[in-house]
Amino acid sequence: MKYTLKTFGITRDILGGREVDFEMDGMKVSELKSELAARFPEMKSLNSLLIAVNNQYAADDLILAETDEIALIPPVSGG
Amino acid sequence: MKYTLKTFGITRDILGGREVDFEMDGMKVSELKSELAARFPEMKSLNSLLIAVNNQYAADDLILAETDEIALIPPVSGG
Amino acid sequence: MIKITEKAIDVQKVIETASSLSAGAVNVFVGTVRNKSHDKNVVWLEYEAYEAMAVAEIRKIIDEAAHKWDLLGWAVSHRIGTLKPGEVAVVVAVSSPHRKASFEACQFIIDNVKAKAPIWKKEVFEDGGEWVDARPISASMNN
Amino acid sequence: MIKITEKAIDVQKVIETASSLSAGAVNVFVGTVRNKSHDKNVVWLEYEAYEAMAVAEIRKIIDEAAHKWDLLGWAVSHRIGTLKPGEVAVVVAVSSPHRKASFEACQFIIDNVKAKAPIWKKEVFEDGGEWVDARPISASMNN
Repeated sequence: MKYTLKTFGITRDILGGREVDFEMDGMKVSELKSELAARFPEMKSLNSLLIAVNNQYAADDLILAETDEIALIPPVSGG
Repeated sequence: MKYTLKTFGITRDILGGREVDFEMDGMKVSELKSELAARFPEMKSLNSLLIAVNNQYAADDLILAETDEIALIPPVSGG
Repeated sequence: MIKITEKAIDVQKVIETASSLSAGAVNVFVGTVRNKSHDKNVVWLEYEAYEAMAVAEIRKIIDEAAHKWDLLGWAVSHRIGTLKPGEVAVVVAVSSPHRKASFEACQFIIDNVKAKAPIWKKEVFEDGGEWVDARPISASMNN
Repeated sequence: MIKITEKAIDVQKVIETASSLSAGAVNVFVGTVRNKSHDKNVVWLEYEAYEAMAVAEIRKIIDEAAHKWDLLGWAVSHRIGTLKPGEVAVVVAVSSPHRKASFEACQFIIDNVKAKAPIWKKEVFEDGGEWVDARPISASMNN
């Protein structure tokens, strides 16, 4: 499957792009997270990583569609 | 003794003046309070009455001097 | 800055006075005139203050707050005179390195200003006026 | 009103948006850029937001606050882009009939905005920049 990942904050520095194409076999949010950690070891140094799908925080077992808006949410620090 | 009383809020309506001369024999804050209640019975309807002497809230046993700045402080309601 | 004033309060200016370059948090309380009180329409409010003493009392309150919390800046401005509904009667602003302290200190200051500062307001309704909290509610409602 | 903006925030306007003629109390939190962080001089801050989602998350937080407290008005404005020390990064304002609710609701909103809204800041020091809270402190301090 081929997904497009929106990146923010430190994840943009790590993945090197505002929108990054990402191919993998898995379809679950949990699989996306492990694939990211495998391909970008620096991701493991983050305090946390959430995945947002279509503007909502997503649970680990959510199934991703190629058309979903998928975003990497490193620890937030607004305010 | 002859004192000058500054009045505020409802005490001004009751005593009828911004600064009111007040003669009495007593010299204590407590005596001033009872004299006020005796001469202006409406004073008894207030939720509270404090006396300020020289810009400080005064205790009941404080002795008043004729030169003191004496103010009647009915329940405050700022803000 | 402690100010008792007959002029309209510039909220932005009060906030700027309380701000500090080393403070990340400013909490501000703005007290405004409500258009209703006890279900009656408020036409206007009359505020009066025993000015010298009010400033002294507010200063004591600020000193106490500065002792309890890490304050980097503060400002209190209270209006007196005739105020219409919607107008600003009081502004308290405090800044501190962290936001929790700014909330707590600001609430402490406004609570104490309302309880202790010699300032009074008279609510003027269509059918007459009344000094707020001067008498028990049952008595004042019969006026 | 919920606003994510690159322009300087007009605090007075945010307060007016949150005010209501039937509210006696407005509480306002103003978050500003500090000139120091971890004892180092902050040259500037970079804020970025996942805008659509940030607005949606803030709306959820407001809905939750409006459910808990009697709110008559509210406004949240968050700045993004490059900010210098002293500049306003975020303003939360809420109005309610009584002051206690205004303090509690405002604190609830800013606490949750900071914890949940997808907004990030990078502190830029004289010797480089760092995304705040992204990594454990020990790791980030060694950078």
